[in-house]
Amino acid sequence: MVSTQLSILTISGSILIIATFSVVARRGFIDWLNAYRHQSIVLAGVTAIIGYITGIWEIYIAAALTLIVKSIIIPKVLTYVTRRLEIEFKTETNPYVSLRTSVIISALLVGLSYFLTQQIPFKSDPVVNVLLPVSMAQFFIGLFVLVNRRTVLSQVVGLLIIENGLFLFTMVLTHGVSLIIEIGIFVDILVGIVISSILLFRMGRTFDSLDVTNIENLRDD
Amino acid sequence: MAEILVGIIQGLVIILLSPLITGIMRKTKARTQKRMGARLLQPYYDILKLIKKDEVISDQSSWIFRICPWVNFVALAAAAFFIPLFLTYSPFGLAGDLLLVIGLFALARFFTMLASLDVASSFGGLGSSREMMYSALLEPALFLTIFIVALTYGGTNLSTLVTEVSSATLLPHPQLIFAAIAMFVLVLGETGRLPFDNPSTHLELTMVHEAMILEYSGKSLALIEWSQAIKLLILLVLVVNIFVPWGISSSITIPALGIGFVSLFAKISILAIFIAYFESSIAKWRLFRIPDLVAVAIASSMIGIILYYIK
Amino acid sequence: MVENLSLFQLVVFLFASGALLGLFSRNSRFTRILTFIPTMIGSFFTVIFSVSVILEKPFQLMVPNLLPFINFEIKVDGIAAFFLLLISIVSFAVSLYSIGYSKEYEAKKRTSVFGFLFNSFILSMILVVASNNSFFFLIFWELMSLTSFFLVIYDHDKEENVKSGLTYLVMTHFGTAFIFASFLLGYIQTGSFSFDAFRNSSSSFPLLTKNLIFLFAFIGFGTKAGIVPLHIWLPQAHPSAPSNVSALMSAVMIKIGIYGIVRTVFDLSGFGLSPEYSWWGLLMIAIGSVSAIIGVLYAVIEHDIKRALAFSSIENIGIILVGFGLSVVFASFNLTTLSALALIASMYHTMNHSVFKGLLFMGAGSVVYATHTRNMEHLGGLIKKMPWTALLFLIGTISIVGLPPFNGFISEWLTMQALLSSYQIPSIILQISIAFASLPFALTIGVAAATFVKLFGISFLSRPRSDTIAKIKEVPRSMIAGMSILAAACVLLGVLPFLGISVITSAFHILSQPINPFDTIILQNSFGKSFANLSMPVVVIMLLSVAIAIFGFIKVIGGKTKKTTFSTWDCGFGNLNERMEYTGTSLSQPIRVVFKTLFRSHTQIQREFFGDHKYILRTLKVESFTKNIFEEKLYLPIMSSSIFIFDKIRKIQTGKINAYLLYIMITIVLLLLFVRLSHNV
Amino acid sequence: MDSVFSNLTILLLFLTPVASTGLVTLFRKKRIIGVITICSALLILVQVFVIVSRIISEKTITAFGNMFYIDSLSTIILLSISIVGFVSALYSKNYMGRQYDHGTVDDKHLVRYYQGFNVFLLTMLVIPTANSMGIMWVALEATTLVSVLLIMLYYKENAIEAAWKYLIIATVGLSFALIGTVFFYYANINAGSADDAMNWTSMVHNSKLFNPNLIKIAFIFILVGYGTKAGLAPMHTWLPDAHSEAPTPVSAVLSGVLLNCAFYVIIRFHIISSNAIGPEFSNQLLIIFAVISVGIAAASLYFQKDMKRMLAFSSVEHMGLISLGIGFGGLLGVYGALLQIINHAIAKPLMFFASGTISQKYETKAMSKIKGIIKIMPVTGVLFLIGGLALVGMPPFNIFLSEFFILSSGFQSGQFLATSLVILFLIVTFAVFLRHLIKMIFGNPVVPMKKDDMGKLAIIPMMILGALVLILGVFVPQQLQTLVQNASTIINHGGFA
Repeated sequence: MVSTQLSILTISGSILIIATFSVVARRGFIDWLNAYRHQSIVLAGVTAIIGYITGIWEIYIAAALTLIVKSIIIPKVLTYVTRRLEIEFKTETNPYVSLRTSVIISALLVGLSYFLTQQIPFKSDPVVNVLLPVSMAQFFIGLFVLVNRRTVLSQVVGLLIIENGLFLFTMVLTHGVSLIIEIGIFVDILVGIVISSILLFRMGRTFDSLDVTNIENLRDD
Repeated sequence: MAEILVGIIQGLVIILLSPLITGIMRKTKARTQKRMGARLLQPYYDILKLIKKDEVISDQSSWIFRICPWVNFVALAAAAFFIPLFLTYSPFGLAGDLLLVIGLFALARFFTMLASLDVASSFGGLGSSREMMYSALLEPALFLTIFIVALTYGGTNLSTLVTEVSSATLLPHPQLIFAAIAMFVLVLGETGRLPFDNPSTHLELTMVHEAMILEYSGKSLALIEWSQAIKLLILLVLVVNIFVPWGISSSITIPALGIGFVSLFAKISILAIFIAYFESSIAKWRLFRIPDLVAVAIASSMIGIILYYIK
Repeated sequence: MVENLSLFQLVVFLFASGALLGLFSRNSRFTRILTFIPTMIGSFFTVIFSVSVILEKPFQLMVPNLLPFINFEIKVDGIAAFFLLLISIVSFAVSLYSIGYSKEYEAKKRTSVFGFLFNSFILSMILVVASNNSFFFLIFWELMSLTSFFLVIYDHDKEENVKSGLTYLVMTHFGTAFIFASFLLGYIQTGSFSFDAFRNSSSSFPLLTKNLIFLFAFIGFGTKAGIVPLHIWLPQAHPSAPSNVSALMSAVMIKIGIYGIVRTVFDLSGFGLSPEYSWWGLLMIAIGSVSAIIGVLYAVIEHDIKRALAFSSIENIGIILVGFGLSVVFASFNLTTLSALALIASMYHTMNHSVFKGLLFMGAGSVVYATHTRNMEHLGGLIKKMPWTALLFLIGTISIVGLPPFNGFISEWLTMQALLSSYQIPSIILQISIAFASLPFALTIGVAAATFVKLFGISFLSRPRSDTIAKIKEVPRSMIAGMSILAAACVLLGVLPFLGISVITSAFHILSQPINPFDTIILQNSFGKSFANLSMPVVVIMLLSVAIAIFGFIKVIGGKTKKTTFSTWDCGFGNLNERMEYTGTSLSQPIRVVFKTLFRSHTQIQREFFGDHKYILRTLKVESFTKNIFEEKLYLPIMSSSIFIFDKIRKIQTGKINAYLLYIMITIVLLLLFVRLSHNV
Repeated sequence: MDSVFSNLTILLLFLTPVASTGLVTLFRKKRIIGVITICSALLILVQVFVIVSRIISEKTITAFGNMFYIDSLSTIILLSISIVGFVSALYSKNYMGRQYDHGTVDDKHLVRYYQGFNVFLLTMLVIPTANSMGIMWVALEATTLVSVLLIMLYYKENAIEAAWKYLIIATVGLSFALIGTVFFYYANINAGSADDAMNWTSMVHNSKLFNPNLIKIAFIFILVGYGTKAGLAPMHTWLPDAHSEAPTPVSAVLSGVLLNCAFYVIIRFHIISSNAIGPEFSNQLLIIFAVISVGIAAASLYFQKDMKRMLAFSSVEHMGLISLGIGFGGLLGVYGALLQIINHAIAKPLMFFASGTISQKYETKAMSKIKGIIKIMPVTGVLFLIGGLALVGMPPFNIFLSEFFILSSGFQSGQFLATSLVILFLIVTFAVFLRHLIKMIFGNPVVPMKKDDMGKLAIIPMMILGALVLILGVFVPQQLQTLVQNASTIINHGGFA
């Protein structure tokens, strides 16, 4: 392994985390979407690098798919849906935890990811070594976004971040599982996004708002 | 054969002698109250008179009311046959023991309580209600007392019991003192004496037994009165023969039996007079103070039990 | 053996057909016959079956491979056969009774459903007793609970019936959990679910396991039997059920709880001739005494006939347990003769209670059938309208109070003798504590008399307390016949205790003492003299001869006299009416006052005056309440605290998706941290 | 093993629902599409019976290389899928017909419903037959998506809410599951496996070589992930919403089978993890989650107002019990858990069907407004009661048997605390659940109604299930015994019978 490759990996990992943070730290939906798009492009890049390092050609396909699906199709779908809705959804007004605290918590989550992944034997694979905690961090931050945010749209974004983390994780650890499964995962996620878009759409129609408080009727207290 | 004969005689003696004891008690009470009082044999005359009289029966009553006096008499008179009187044993003792005697008492009382409810008067209910409480509360005291006596003398079989008593030395058992205290309370309670009940009152505030038999007349009343007298005598005999057994005969010979009879009669008369005096010296207690008295009986029999085991 | 097998199959077949036949018939009169006649025949054959098992040898049957790990096993030994006998005698009488009784429900409900449940109930009781495998035991046990539950809520139009049924079901399930736990403890020792395995290797169980098994079984079966403080279902369920069902439940079903306890003790070789087991007996004596006294004290203040009877069942279960506990204590100190005495006493009482409680519940059922009320304050004077019912009820009453010469006396006598014999136990503490246990026991007997004086006196005697009573009729003949069977048994078991004792001795393989019916029951004291003895036939002959003698005496001396009927003495005021009678509540008032801590009774008086007058009352309304301290101090706090917890836990489901996701996040982070940290260590 | 016949078996199994979906799309007629679905479900059932008989004799079936692998364990799941699928299809005809008559759904909805139903069946069938853990994941995620579509069929407010929660939570859960799966895959690669490293057979084969630390983390991810989908507390929160808002036949499938499918995957990983690091770790985790699930379900039942929601909580409880049985381990525990899978799959749909019919009749799901069912709908009432009694573990119904085994194994394995707690919770469940049930079934209806059992087609599926509930309580057929026995051996002996 060349040290430049290693440093490229490290840098790209950092960029990924920063991109993730930018989702946490912002209020507007369009901002998130852009942040997500950037993150996905970085992700595609990282994937390609991994492909280059490992020399497995399938990873290039995955990188290309990422680029197309995540940085183009999914943002398009979401923009389309939100435009059709014509309601006030643009900003997340009232997260449970303030943005400042969120950033701090996210930082803690990054630390946690590093802490937790130490136990995993890496067989001194630098790709895994560098990027596994990053993917986990992304994962946890995505989860945190989901927990923290009060609009349905931002939850979708949280889900997307988790998914990116997941993708990176898979790539890093296994350099892509078999192609059928990979495609299956992609299709699942795509369909998932489509369905959630439909739901978003319906919700907007039904409640005239995308606030989660509208969907708190089914409860036991 | 002679045994059985003596046994039958013992039972008959109790049955026949019982009105006399009642007479003695009444006379004593009259005297303590500075009255002449009726003759000693007056209870016999009363019974004979009542037997010959016509009866008035409540139109509300059923056959329970009618059979009650008979059940009373049969149960109590039958109980008399199990009691060793002047002989230390009774041949009928093989068929039943002290618990059976208590059971027969309970049978009689049970029917009396039912009969008093049968006539639909409030007196009956009142008497029955109070009697219910008394009998319920006296039961544990009674059983614990029996417990002590039975343990001390080896059985509830009255013959065994009295035989053992008669051969034992004078009160070697401290527990018996406590049993005697309890037994005294029990006799008062079971026979409806003061302070439990006043047998000569007809005031609804104080009656218990009289309230229950208020509707009876004629033959029925005679039977009831008589059986009450039998019950009283049985209890007195038990007290005497268990706690002060001197003079009782242990063999079937005429002199021994004679001594036994005379001493028994003397003891019983003294006891009866004592009870009558006691009654005269106190007033009837308020109904809900009675449990305190019963509690004394229970407590003393409990102490008796502890003393028996921890000697 | 072959006959027994075919008898057993026949019995099962008969009950099953009784259950199913009715469902095919549309005509309700026909349905009644179709359902109850097979029950009667089935019960009859069960009597024969159990007698033949008692006299000959145990019956065994096994069907393998129905279920994984578990065989369907049936074994009827003497103990089981004894209880089968009780079941079958009572159910014979009750099903005869039901032919008439179920007319009551015909208009409203389908008798066929009733018949189905009724037959399944009896069959499941028979199979519980016959089971020899813990799994099938539990199946039939719960089936028994379930069918009886449905029978309790058979009249489910009344909400209170459903409620009491539910209490019953939940309590009995609670009990089942303990029974299950005790079986499982046996299972982990033996690796088998078969009772045979438990029996064969129970002597090698560790003592702790044995103690736990006993304790769990006692709690579990005790719940069914109705021991205090697990009894609360009993006074609710029994009154709600149709009376023929209450008769079965009270007379037989709760005895199966006793069966379970007896079975456990026997199987665990609880008669282990070692003082280690004495606490089993002591526990039973203590709980038994408490149950007896609590049961009877609540019975005496009760004005619902069936509730009073239900409380009295608790009392009698207490008495049975005292006897059985004594038996275990005696056995643990190697006093085998006394142990046998106490065992006979408790089993005799079990048998007696089946008989007279069945009779009394049927009697109460007849009252309800005729008057449509269970409240004795509305009854009165029934003895004139329903002479037969009254007579039979009276027999039951005298028996249950334990008066000679009826059967209750025998078993109470035996139990008392067992208590008295406790002086032979070589331990002063035990001697004294058992002696003191006789205190509540005796009080129970005393209060029981009061209870039944009240029950019989208020309902059957004196003047009717409401107008509806005036028009009632005696119940149908089949009902009278059903009651008569058990009444006859009451008398028979009282006059000839030999009968009952020899059944028990041969069922439990105890050396029999009385060999012929006129033998005296003799107990000996420690120095070989007669401690106590009883010969009921002689007593009865004596009673009869005294009766004849006094009758003759009165006739001869008194001559012919006249009887005049006149109204009751009214102190000259006239117009004595039913409102002046003593009510049931006032009858038991003294006892209620004496034991007031237990009832927490309080009285509310509302006065209404004439205008401004402070002294002239227009109306006076007195209401008196009693409470059940067990419900109030034990069950309500448990209920309310668990509802409090439920309330906290349901808050988990906030409806907020953020919260839900947070739970997941916390879970995974905690688990990961846990693994991570435990890795470093 | 890998014969043409096996390939055909699998192919046919998948083709049936695919064809059925196609036909539904093609015909779009209300009358026909229901029948088509019933036929296809029946066909699947028949095929599964064929598979069962083959599995009993051959133990395993492999098809298309190593892509598909069926052993006794998967057959149990297949069996429950096909039975519940069939009765649900049967029930759908009546239920959706009534909804249609009532005007709740129109033709378009119906077509979408039946398409969804068939696809749903297909995705579920893939899970137990797949050998690759990745495919299992994909299929499970697909079930989420399809069922979300089915839940939001009518676009009612509550349905949308439930669907959203379900979608988000299940997706998050499954992403954990994917992480776990990939960890296992990674472990397998590190253990030297090549291109079939995602296959379960290969994982089991190499499991002894797996790195223990990795496996611990991986199993946590698997358990939390798939546990979310399987409804283990505290990840169960979506379940009451989704199961109560779905159309009743779908609720039945969701509760009766889908949870089992998710749990099936957990069992698969449990086997591997037990091989790799010994069973204690995963057993303990399973027991902890089980106790929490049973406890929370028991407590939550008390305040329920909605009939189907109550049933959903009961599902949480039963998944807890299954997990408990597997966690206790030993022949008895595993056997009990597997039986419980089947039994629950039979009893729960029965309850859902009955409650569906009842709520159609009473036009409400609120339990306080439902009274006297037994008077209005005697047959349904009795079946509802049987199902309810079965669910609370009352003998002689089937769930009692499996609970008996599970709790027995708890004592046997020395887990006294957990077992006692669960017994306590079960008593609470019993009391609380029956209280609701009995209040509904007995008594007098609030408003007088005509006596009506809502048609034969509503009754027949319930009758089938009711009969099974009763029979399996006292008699387990020899074939089923063998099947469950073999499956238990697979779990207890590291993967191979």
